[in-house]
Order: sequence, then structure tokens, then C-alpha cells
Amino acid sequence: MSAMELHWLLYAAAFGLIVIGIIGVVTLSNIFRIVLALVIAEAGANLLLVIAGYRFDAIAPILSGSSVATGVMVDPVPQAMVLTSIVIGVGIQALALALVIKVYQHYKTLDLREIHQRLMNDIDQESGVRPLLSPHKPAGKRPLPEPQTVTGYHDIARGGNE
Amino acid sequence: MNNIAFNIALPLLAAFLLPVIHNGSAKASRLVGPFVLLAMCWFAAAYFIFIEHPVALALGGFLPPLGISFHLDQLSLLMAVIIPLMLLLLWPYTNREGFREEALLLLLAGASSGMALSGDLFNIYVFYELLSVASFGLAASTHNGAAFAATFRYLVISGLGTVLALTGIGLIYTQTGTLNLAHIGQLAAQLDNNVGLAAFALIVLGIGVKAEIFPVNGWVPEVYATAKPRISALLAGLISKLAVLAIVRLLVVAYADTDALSLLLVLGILGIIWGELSAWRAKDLKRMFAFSSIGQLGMVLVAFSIPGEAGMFAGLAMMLHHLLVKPALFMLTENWSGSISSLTGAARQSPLGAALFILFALSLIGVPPFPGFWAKLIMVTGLVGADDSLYLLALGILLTATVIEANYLIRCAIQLYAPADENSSQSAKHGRLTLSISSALGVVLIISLFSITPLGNKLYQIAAEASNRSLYINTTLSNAQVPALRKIQ
Amino acid sequence: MSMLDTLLLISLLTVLLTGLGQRVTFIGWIATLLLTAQLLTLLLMGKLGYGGEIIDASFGFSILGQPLNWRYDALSWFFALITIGSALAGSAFAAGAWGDQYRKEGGNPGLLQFSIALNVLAMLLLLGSGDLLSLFIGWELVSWASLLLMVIAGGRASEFGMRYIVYATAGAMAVLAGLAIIFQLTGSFAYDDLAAVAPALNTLQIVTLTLLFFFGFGIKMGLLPFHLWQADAYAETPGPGTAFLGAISSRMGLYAILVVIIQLIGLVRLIEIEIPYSFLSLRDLLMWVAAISIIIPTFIALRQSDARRLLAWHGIGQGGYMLIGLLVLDPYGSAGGLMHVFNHATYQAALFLSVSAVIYRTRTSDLNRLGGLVTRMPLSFLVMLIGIIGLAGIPPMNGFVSKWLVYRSLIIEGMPLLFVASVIGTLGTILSVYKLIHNTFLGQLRLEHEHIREVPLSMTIPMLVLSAIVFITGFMPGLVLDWVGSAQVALGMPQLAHTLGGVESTQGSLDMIWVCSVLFGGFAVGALLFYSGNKAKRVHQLDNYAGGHFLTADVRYHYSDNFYAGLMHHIGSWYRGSFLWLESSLISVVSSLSGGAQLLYNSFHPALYLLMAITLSLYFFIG
Amino acid sequence: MRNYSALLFASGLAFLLMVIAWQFTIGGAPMLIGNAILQQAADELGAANLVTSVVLGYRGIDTLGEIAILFTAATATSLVLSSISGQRSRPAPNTAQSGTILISSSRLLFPLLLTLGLYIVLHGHLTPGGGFQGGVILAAAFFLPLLAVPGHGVNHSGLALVEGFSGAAFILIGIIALFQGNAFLQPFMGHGAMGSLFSAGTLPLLYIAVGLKVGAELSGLLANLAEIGPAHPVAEISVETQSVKGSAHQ
Repeated sequence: MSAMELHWLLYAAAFGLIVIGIIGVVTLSNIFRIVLALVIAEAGANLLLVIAGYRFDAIAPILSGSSVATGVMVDPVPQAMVLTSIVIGVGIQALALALVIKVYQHYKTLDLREIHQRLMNDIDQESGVRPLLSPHKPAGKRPLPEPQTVTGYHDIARGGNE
Repeated sequence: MNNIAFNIALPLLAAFLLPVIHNGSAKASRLVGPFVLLAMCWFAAAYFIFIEHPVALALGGFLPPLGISFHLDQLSLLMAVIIPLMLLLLWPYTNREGFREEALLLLLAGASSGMALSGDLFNIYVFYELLSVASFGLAASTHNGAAFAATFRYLVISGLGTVLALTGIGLIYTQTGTLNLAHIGQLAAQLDNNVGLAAFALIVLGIGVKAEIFPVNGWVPEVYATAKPRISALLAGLISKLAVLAIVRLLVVAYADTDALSLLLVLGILGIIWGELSAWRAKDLKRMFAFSSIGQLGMVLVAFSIPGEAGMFAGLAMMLHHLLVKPALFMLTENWSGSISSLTGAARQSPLGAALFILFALSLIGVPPFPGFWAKLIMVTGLVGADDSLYLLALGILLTATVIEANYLIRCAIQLYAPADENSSQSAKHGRLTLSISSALGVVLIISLFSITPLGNKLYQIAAEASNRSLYINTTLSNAQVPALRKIQ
Repeated sequence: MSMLDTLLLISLLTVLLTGLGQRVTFIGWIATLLLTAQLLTLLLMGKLGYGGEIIDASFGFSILGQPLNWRYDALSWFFALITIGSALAGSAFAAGAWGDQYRKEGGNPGLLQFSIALNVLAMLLLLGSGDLLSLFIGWELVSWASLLLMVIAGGRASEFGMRYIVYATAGAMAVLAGLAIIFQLTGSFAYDDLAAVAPALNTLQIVTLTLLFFFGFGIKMGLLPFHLWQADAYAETPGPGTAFLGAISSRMGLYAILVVIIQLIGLVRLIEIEIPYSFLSLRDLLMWVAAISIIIPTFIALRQSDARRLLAWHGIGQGGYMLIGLLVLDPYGSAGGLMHVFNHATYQAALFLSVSAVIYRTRTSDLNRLGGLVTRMPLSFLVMLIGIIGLAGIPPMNGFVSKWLVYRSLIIEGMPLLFVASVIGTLGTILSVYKLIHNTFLGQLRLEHEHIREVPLSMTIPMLVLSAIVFITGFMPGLVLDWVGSAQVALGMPQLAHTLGGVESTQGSLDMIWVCSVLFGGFAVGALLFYSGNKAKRVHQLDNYAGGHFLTADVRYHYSDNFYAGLMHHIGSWYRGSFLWLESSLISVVSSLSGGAQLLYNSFHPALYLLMAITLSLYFFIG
Repeated sequence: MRNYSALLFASGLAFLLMVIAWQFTIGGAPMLIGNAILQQAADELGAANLVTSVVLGYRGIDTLGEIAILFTAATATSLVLSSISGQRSRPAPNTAQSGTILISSSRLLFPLLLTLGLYIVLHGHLTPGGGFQGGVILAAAFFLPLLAVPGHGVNHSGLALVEGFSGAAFILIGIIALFQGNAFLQPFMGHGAMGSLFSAGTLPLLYIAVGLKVGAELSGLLANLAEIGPAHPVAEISVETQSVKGSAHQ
């Protein structure tokens, strides 16, 4: 494999991972999987950083004994950056998992759609605003919403002009 | 005895040790935070007043572009002073829940200072991440399901933003082979191509998550609605501004004369439209302010996108004004969390709160002679001066948005003063702490009202310095100093 | 320290004292006293009214490198006189018995006095503005101060105040845009710089500036189609406040148009600019807006059944006369327009006060529930009579003089269509003011009003003073025309040659002293005949007959409901509420846009928009 | 619908990113500062592992930020996981399910992992590895008993001490550098012989601090997550995942 082909492969892999991760985040509705997709996307970004400092046929930037480089070395800066960004990623993922657990404890579901619905209802309730009817069809085993009068829509129609 | 590194090191050190101190003596641990913030404030102010700037400090002892350098000009030092002040103001003095929130706030202080001062792209990114993680923790500290869910959604957007920003930094590194902002600015010619601009777009949208840039601000209403008002005030008032500043630095230094300006302009215009329209229909104060802050940040972005000094001047004026007003307004939602219609007659129960609301609302709308008017005037003249049809469109939208803003804010104000009815909530009285925070900001607003001219001149000077690209590059690359501990005469 | 400083200081003192002394019961009298002091100070500056030197304020600011100056010339002095005069009338009216009753009903007369004082201060600042920036600041101060006056009644008033402030902000933003353009063109906000640059501006710039300023200032005047806010907002203001607002507040728009469009940009330029595909010049377009603003509000007033609303709608219509007169740009027209500002303020304030007096006694301003009060409140009746004669523009009151000047100039300058439009407006005015006085004071006395009395002296005196002014300035218009002449000079317009009794010119003369003498001679003959015959027999007001039948007091024979039914049968279908429809559809549009905007934030997947944004902005750069 | 638009935009993004990749210069990045560091780092810092020079020397502030992020994440996590009352339902250690083999091997592995972790931390300036990598291994050592015996207690206050003091040590070393007349976090104490254990000035000390910090933070994080308790077992979550998966197809 030539240097050029390898470079291409690496860049394609990095961007591919990023895109796959983003697709995952956007299309999945299980929040645990969303976290995993986020990890994939992060891996892609990290890979991009690493190959930014990569040189074909170069060695790791570690000197053996003498203080002079013995051959072509790869760029050490991106490696340090990746180290940092991996650790950052770990921190964020841990926090994300903790939040997933907490959200699950409170809402007993991992479905983003339902969580969003409940979240909106909670916010509406706390702020004393009558929740609007759900714009979504009920999905899965979700209990049907309480029957509500359609007067909620009159509020919309009148808008802020009340 | 002074070194700007203390502004980073001290809060982090205090945060690291806070759990230990707390285990030893809970009372002592409560004193640590305010003390550290005061010290930070002093260090930054000392640099601002006594030490010649702009100056670039090679913080780790390695000269830029190899090492990380901090760029200390008036703008970054101003922010470095404002950050601890703001945190002191919004510090949880009555917090009985524990030290963790305080530790997070200290970390936030360190990270914000780092973001404001740093002159290294990746370093800014690291501090940005630190800031993000701390803000996640703070947003979730309300401890209810809604807060957790909102924070999770915030984290997902923010996490994707991180990936994008990192990709952008990677792209810039592949193009220029350097991370120092000034060095990047020197190599800016290599970035004025598809790859460079794409990197800018990625960074803008990545960091823009915190800057509430449209459309990556889906988290804003739900997080501000569920977080404590103090935290919302901090996020909307301070944190968003730091993210904007980071973007603006990159813009000024590396993308000054490119299409990047029009990207910011377009995003800003959309932000104004979306934010203000949404706020018009919001039914509770918290979300109204959340949406309105999206609109306001759109205005800030539009202002910064005006080319040249005029843009920097207008942007800074709008930004600092919003920095002052929005936290105060958010603090007022503390006991006015219900729907707007339940606030009927709240002025009777909290007359000072209502008066402050009116004061800040008028300034936000831009009624002369309040400071908001002057900021808006600077921005409007800047927009006309940019002499481009897109900027004139932005002017039209800005003015229309102001009308909408006046509509919803004054609607609330009138509601507050309407005679109470059976709908009105019973406990619309503000706590003393809340009121004193808002009053303090109100006093600052009124003082600045009487010193518009010196403030404006100073701000113009700051803007001229901050928008001077060659000065930035020269300061860092030719005149960087290694900051040993130094005494102040 | 110049006289102007003293004036502004006293005004500021008035604001402070009324603001601090909210709980003092005699706060109204203090306010009246201080306003009198302001009036006296202004009169000491009276040389201005006779061509005196411009008086500069000795203070001045420089904000962000832009100087802010205040100075008074004849025009400012003229407007300031009206402002303080009408405020004084309103304040004095509210100070005594009216204020006591207002307090009993839960109102706060101190707040009312404070708002009036604040409005006066704001207007004095606006009138004294020496550059565009201070003009804008004064403009905004006036806008927000009047909001305070409008909403203090609470309830529906705040709704209308809300509507007002949306219109007002829209106008202010247009003005701001205009200012920014001017700043870009001239590099400063000074009047002189704009006046110097104006001749060199190209057509597009002139049109843009004119439209922006006309829109901005015109909203405050209630020019069509932005008139919807005014009548409701004014009508819901507590009585004396309405008198003040109706008399002068909406004239601030006229003042600003005078200064910026007519004086600085220059009317001559507007006449030169032709509107494509029409016979009109830009000036003609503005005049037609003014003409339509005369006709439509006047006929809307005709339909009102609330006395305050009826008068408030007339306020908009009369503004059209002033504007149309000033836009003619000859001595007659501009003098007529300026004089009408004064005249309108006097009779409008008198009318509003008289309506307030009726409300004070009867608790209603509903024209369908009043009638026959002439014997109970004869002084109020007299005031209203004088007022409506002035409003309708009939000799011998002052409204006639100014309208005559406007008509005359329209005829001289060859604008017959506009003349006809103004006359149609006057027709509607006469009809509706007749409705006002008939339904209030004439006809059948309602039983529940049998025992009411005239209002106390503290209220009648301001009303009577105003009516006296209406009559005297009608009898001797030269008094006002002196001031108007100086104001014309200050505006750089040709001055109207005048005498004490009116105008003496080859193009048309009017001597009100003669007109009045003839008129009163006629009245004297009539009175002579009436009293010499001695056929009149005094009966009780409720002692009525019709067709030989005895009418008991509880029978309703007074024709007030559905007044002008016959007329309405013919023109009723023209009342379509199109502007209301326009306004509500605008609100619906904003509402649905807003709903759409919120959809983004209700989207259940937070990151989708991030993806879209990043793709689109990458495409923005790469595609 | 949403998925289609997401896919549409994502494919657009992929296309645009590929366009960007197409425009790269082949043969890698310019390596402006990279080359300079490769030339100078050994002389300036005396560390054989040049990545370590970058991590702790040239970009020391980044590393400080990074350990702060870990600390922040740990603090935020414990803030999130702590219920308002401050009571955490810690289950009793349940050795019954684990079995002897699991427990013994975890006990056997513990010292090995500890040694390995410390070795990697200490040789961070010489060989691949360093504070982060070693710290993770240390964390694994402490987390292993928890995996083997669910409910195994973790000494949180001890961890907090380690966390606090190791982080503080990192900063204090930086501040001491200041008092030595250097810049903040600038390495001092001489270079030593290149390639030997005691070389590269304060870098090994910094790495030890980082290693301890990372180890403590990670074990704290993991322990926090693991201690949610049997009321909300991981099993239940995975069952839910299945059912969501099932409903997604409907």
C-alpha cells in the first residue's frame, strides 16, 4: 500500500467514523445508544487528529539514548492533543452515563421521544402553563395521554396577545 | 506578587482541595470560593491597571508558537475581571446542599478565565470543554427528572459540538501545522480556501452550542427552564459571551477578510428572527428570557460580523450590555417561575423586583437614555456603515425584532402592575438575596448610564485593539514574554 | 444659566416633587403651582414668540463623541407654550375635587400628576432638541412617558397602552434607522450638517429618509394607516390626562416632521420627486395621506357612542389639517397649520375637560345614557358649546381662523381635490360634534340625573379659562398669528402678513373682529326680539308634552340611540374595519410565525438541527 | 420522516467532508511546530518520550485543564447521582453470586495491575505510556474487586483525599516553579541523564500526580456508577433496550 493510498484510507476512516457517529446520534432514539454513537463520533475526531501528525514510514517520537532523532518521526503534538481529547471524552461519557441512569430512574424509559415529551410536560407543569397536546402519535407501550379538551389550541391561536 | 497563571491555577487548586477541606471543616470550605474569586479579581485587575499590555505570556515557559501563550489585551483582561465578579455575584451563599456545586463554580471560573485569556486554539478548546462539563453539572444540580433530561439533551448537542470543533481544529492543524492563534493568523492565507473555511464553520457551530447560536441552541429553553435561576443567569450571561469571544478571536485573527463574516451574519440574523419570535409566544418568564437571549445573542453575532473596528465596537457594546442585563432578569424569575398570567399584581408583593424588571426591560429594548440604547445605536450605525445590502437586511430585522421584544417585555411589565386577581400566584415575593443581586446589577446599569462617554471611549479603545490583527500577531510572535512571578510596584 | 435652564430645572423639580409626594393629599395643587411657575418662566422667554434670539441651554453633553444640545427658538417656544398650558389646565382640573373623587375610587391622583409632569419634561426636552440625537432621545422619552399616562387607569387601558407602545416602538425604530442613515451620510447628528448635505442627496436617499421619518413620526400623529392605537389609548386615560394627551401629545409627531422633513430635508426636494406611474409628487403623496387621515377618522368619530372616543378620533382628524396646511408651503397654509396646533389644543382640552366634568357627575361618558344636562351643568355646557364650535371650524371661534387659512392656501395653490377632502372632513366634524353636544346636554334629562349639580369651582375655572382663550383667539387671531409668524421665520418659511383681527392680503383677507361684530350684532337682534316679545314661559325640564300628550319622565323620547340612523343607512356599509382586519391579520401572521419558530425548540431530537446547520454551512463555503 | 431527513443531511455532510479530504495535500500536514519540537524538545526538557515533553512541557496547561475536566466530570457525576437527601442506597456486598474463582483471581490480579500501573506512570517520560495510561490501569486495579463482588465498598473519602492532593500537587509543582523564578508549570530540577529514570526534571513528578489523579477519578467515577444499587439494575436497562428496539420496528 502506498503512502497516498494509506492517507486516503485513514482520512476516509476518520470522516466515516464521524459521520457514522453523527448519524447514530441523530437517528437513534435510545439514549444509551446515543451515548455510544457519540463515542464513535469522538473516536473519528480523535483519529483525524492523530493522522494529522502521521507520516508514512515514520517512527514514534521517542528518543533512545541520544538526544537526536534517529529517523523520521511522527508529529508528537497531535498525539498529545489526542491524549487530552480522549480523557475529555471519558469524562463526558461518564457524566452522560450518570445522566442516563438518572433519567431512567425518573422517567422509567430510555426512549428519547418519550423523555422529551415528559420533559416538556414537566416544564409546562412547573411553570403553570397548560401542556399542549402531544404532536406525536403514541408509540409503543406508552400510556395514552389524559383526555384533554381542545381548548389548548385556542391559546395558541390567540398567541401572545392575551 | 502577581502572575496571570494564578487566575487558572488558583480556582482549580481550590476546587481540587474543596472536598478535602469540606471533610475537615464545612464552614471553612464555604469561605474558600469567595476568597479565591476575590483573589482572581485582584490578579486580573492588577494586570489590567498596572502592567503594560497588550502582551503575550508564554505560560509554560516555552515561547509561542511551540508553547501555549496567553494573550493579554484589554479585552481578555476585562473578561478576566468580569468573570470572578459575576461569579461572586451569583455565588450560592445560601447553598446548604454541599461543596460540589461550589467546586463546579470554581472550575467554571478557572475555565472561563482560561478561555478568555488563552491564545492557543487547542487550549481554548480544552478550557471550553472544562466549562461545558462544569455547566452540565450545574444545570443538573436542580435534581429533578426534568433537569436531568434537559441536561442530557444539552450534553448530547454539546458533545456533538465538541466533535465538530475538534474536527475543525484538526483541519486547521492539517492546513497550517500549528495551534497558536497568532501563528495561525500569520498563516491565514493557507486557510482562505475550502478546507480552512470548513474548519471555521465546524468550530463556529461546535463552540456555538454554548454561544446559543442558531440553530444549535435547542437546549436553551429547556435547560434554562429547569436549572436554578442563578445557573441560567450564569450560562446566559457569562458563558455564552465567552464562547462568542472565542469565535470572534478566531475570526479576527485568521478569517478577517473572508466569507466567514457572512456565515456569522446569516447565523446571527436567523438567531434574531427565531429567538424573538419564539419569545413572543412564551408563556412563562424563564422560557421567555431564554428565547430572548437567543435573539440577543443573534444580535451580538450580527454586530460582530460587521467588518472592521466598527463591528468589534458594536459587538462588544451589545455583548457587555447583555452580560449585565440578562443575569439580572434571570434572577428575577426566582420567585416568578409561574406562567406570565399568574404574575398579575406581582408588583404589589415585590415592588422593587417589578421596578428592576422595568429598568432592565427598557434597557434591553434600547430606550434612551439607558445604556442599551447606546449599544443599539452603535450597532445600527455600524450596520448602515457596512454598506452592504445583507447588512441593511440585518438592520431591518434587528429593528423589527426590537418591536417584538418591546411587545413581549412590556406585556409582562403591564401584567406585573395589573391589579391582582384570583389567577395570581400567592408567593411572588422575592428573596432578599435575589433582589440584592438584581439591584447590584441595576446599580451598575445606572452608573454606566451616567458614564456612557468614558465607557464608550474605553470600549472603542478596547475594540480597536482587539480588532487589530497585526498587533495580535506581533505581540504573540515577536514580543512574547515568559512570565516569572513579578512584583507590582 | 439661561432661562431655558431655569425652565427645565423647574420642570425637573415638578417631576421630582410629584414623584416623591405621592401620598400628599394636596399634591395636585403643588403640581399646578409648579406648572404655573413653568408657564411664567416660559412667558419670560416670551421674546421668542416675537422674533427674539434663540435661547441656548447652558448645559450640554457629549456622549460617545456626539454632542447633545438643547435650544429654544420661536417654534419650540410656541409648542412649549401649548404643552405647558394644556398640562396646567389638566393639572389644575385634577387638583381639587376631581382628584379627591379619583382617590376615593381607588386611583392615585399623585401618580397622575407625576405622569403629567413627566410628560411635560419629556416634551420640553424634545422641543428644545438641538440635534437629531437629542431629538430622538426626547422622542423616546415622550413616547414612554405617554405610555405611563395611558396605562395608569389599569384594566382595558393597559391593553390599549400595550397596543400603543408597539406602534410607538415601530415608529421609533424607523426613526432610528433614518438617523443611522443620516449619520452615515453626514458623520454627525447635527441639524446643520444634515441641512448642508440635504441638497446633494440623491432621489433614493431622499425618498428613503422621508418615508422612514414620515412613518416614524406619523405613527405618533395617528396618520393612516397607523391610527388604530390612538383613540382607544387616549380615551382610556383618566380625564385630565386625556385633555393633555389630546391637546398636545400627538402634535409631537407634527413637530418632528416639521423639523426633520420640512425644515432639514426640505420640502422643495420632495416636490421635485415624482412618483412613477402617477401624477403625484412625493409631497402630494404625503398630503393625500394627511387628507385621508382627516376624512376617515372623522367619520369613524361619527359612529362613536362614547364621548371620549369621539373626541379622540377627532384629534387624529384635526392632525391631518395641520399637516396638510404645513405641507402646502405657502404663508397661508403653514400659518394655518401651526395656528391649528394652538387652536386645537385649546378647544380639545376644553372639550375633554367638559366631558370629564360630565363623567365626574354622571359616572358615564356613554352618549346613549346622557342627555338634558344643560340646565344642571350650564357652565360645562357653555364650555362644550364653545369647544365644538371651535372644533367644527365655525366662526367666531379660533378653529375657524386656522381652517380658513388652510382652505385658502389649498385654493390659492390650486389643489381643489384636497380642498374638497378637507371640506368633507369638516362636514363629518360638524355632524359628530352635534351628536356630542346633543346627546350630552340637550334633549331629555334622565331621571337619575335629576339631582346633579354643576361641578365645583376647581374644575370649572380651568375649563372656562380655556374657553375664554378659544373665543379670544378667535376674536383676535392676530395674538396667535404673531407667534406663528415667528415660528414660520424660525422654520425658514415665508411669514404671513397679519393684523390683530386676521389677515390682510391681496390673496384673501379675513378680519375676525368684523366677522364677530356682525355675528354678535345678529345675536343681539335675535335676543332683542326674543326678550321684547316676552312670550317665553319657564317650565320644569321634566314637564313635557308631545302631540298634545303629557309625557311622563320615564318615557324615553330622546333620540340618542343609533344617532344618525338615516345617515348610517347610507354610509354604514363603508365602515368595514379594514384596518382592524389588517392589524389582526398582522398579529396572526406573527403568531403563526412564532408558533413555527417554537417548533424548532420543541423538536424532540436536539441534535438534528446541528447536523442540518453544519451541512448547510459547509455547503455555504464549499458548494 | 425524521430519519430520512437525518440520513439526507448526514450523507450531505459525508460528501462535503470527502470533498474536504480530497483537497488535502498528500503527504501529511506541514508539521511546523511538530518539527521544531522534535528538534528542540530533548535539549529543552530532557525527556526521551517526546510526547511526554509536549503533554507536560509545551502543553502543560492543556494537561492541567484535562485533569480538571476529569475532576469536574467526577464531581458532576457524584452531584448528579447523589439524591437530594444525600442517602445512597449502597447494597451489601454480595459474595454469594461471585464464586471463589472470580474473587480469588481478582485478588490475584490486584497487585499485578497496581505494579503495572505504577510502572507505566513512572516510565512515562521514557517509554510509551504515562500518567493517563498508567492511571487507567490503576483505576482498573481498584475497580476489579467491585466487578467481582457487586456491592464491594469503595473508600470514597480516601479517594477524595487522593484526588484532591494529587491534583493539588500538580498545580503546586507549577507554582513552585514560579517561586523558583520560572514560569508556571515550567519544568525545573535539571534534566538528568537522558533515558534514565531520574531525568527530565519535574516531569516524572507531574506524571505521578496525573497518574494518581486519573486513577482516583476513574475509580471514583466507576464506583459511583456501579453503586446505583440493585433497585435499578443494569439488567433492567438492557431489557428495556430490547423492548425499545422491538417497538422501533413497529
